[in-house]
Amino acid sequence: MRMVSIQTEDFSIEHETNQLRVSTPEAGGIATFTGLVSDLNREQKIESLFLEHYPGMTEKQLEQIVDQAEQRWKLLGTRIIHRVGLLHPQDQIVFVGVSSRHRKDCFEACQFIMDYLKTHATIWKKESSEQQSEWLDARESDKAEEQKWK
Amino acid sequence: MRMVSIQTEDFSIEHETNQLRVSTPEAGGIATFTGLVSDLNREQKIESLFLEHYPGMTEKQLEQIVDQAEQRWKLLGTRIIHRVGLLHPQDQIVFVGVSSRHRKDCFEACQFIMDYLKTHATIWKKESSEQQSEWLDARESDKAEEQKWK
Amino acid sequence: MQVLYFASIREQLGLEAEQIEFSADTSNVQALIAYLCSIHDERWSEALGDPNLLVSVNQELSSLDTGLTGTDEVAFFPPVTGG
Amino acid sequence: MQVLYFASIREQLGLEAEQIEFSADTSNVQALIAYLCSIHDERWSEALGDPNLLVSVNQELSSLDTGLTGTDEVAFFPPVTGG
Repeated sequence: MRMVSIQTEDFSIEHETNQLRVSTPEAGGIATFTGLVSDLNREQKIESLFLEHYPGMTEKQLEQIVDQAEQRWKLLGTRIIHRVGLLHPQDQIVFVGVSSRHRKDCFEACQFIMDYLKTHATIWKKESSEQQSEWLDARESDKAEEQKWK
Repeated sequence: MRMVSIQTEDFSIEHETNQLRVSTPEAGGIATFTGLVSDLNREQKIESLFLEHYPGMTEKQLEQIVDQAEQRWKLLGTRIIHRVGLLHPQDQIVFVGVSSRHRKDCFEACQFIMDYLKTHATIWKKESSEQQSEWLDARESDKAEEQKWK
Repeated sequence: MQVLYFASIREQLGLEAEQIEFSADTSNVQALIAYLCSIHDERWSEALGDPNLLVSVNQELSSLDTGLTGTDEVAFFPPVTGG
Repeated sequence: MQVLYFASIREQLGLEAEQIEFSADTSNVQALIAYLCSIHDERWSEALGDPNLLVSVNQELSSLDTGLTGTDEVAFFPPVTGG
């Protein structure tokens, strides 16, 4: 069971984990990651974040990332939601939830999906502080996170 | 911000992650793990699970595990809930939620806490299937999971 | 001192807790085990002789040579299986 | 073929998408870039000359020598920053 959604609407982590529980009754655990809009970046107070994506390609890439995760770990269910549009500090940006028989598979697959999503999904962030509005640069640390799965 | 609870009542993952969001506004992410009662163990259909614990000692040990996690990673908030009493397949057993600025810290600390909880917290499971009722033995795989953090 | 039994050990002994008078015979964990076996039936020597048995003193994991005093809380239990 | 621009590239060019007639001048990605620079102002040579520029053809990440046909969808964008 998998679900991938790019949406402007907020999501409920309760709803998402319940979907995983109900659809995969043999699961022993669910690992999730929820990304939030931070209130600070490089010492600047963030006022808002605008997220743009490449409709169609992003969904396709996320499906491919789930394919890879399913080849590497024994997974039962995977749900990925990425929000786009205008967001503010503390808003939820991204959700990845993975259910499996064993917690090691859940944890590793969830982290793998987040690391690959960060470096592969065609989504871009523009950050606005009081001073300025600018498109963010890709982070070296995100590339390093991805490399560890090679 | 930390919270440790041993309780018979069920919990809401939405409530727990909201508590982490609200109390740690500088968080960039929240990693969670929810352990569920599986419907199968060693090829037998599970009817129920009874969890017993050592009141006082369990809470103390969980606090010590959080202390260790906070020494190893930069964490903002940690919430641990472990249920005890009579549970049934698909019921939630355990919740670990960790918020941090960076996702790597969240993921690693959440997995570390689960691995240590499995091998250190004074909680015991008695499993009932149609055939029998028996106290579970500690798993070698759980010891191996704990060892990797040494 | 207070002696507690948990999980399979508790079930095996049919006892949750007992109060033991502190004496020279209970000055460390090993001595306490020998004393408990001497005052109870063979279920105690079976349960407390299990090589996987764990023991805590005042809610800290301890070993056979951990010293005891009259106000200690000692607990015997099998390897943990929570999570 | 359909050419799309995203994020900072889109803003820099002030353009989201354009329709380009397929020809010998647009037979691969590198040729298409040269053609786009020739029909537009210097913003194109700046944006499409960025060494970090990424390109996809039919929604698959591609490279400068990826061949093109008249029905392809080509997109130019900066490194991704989602998550």
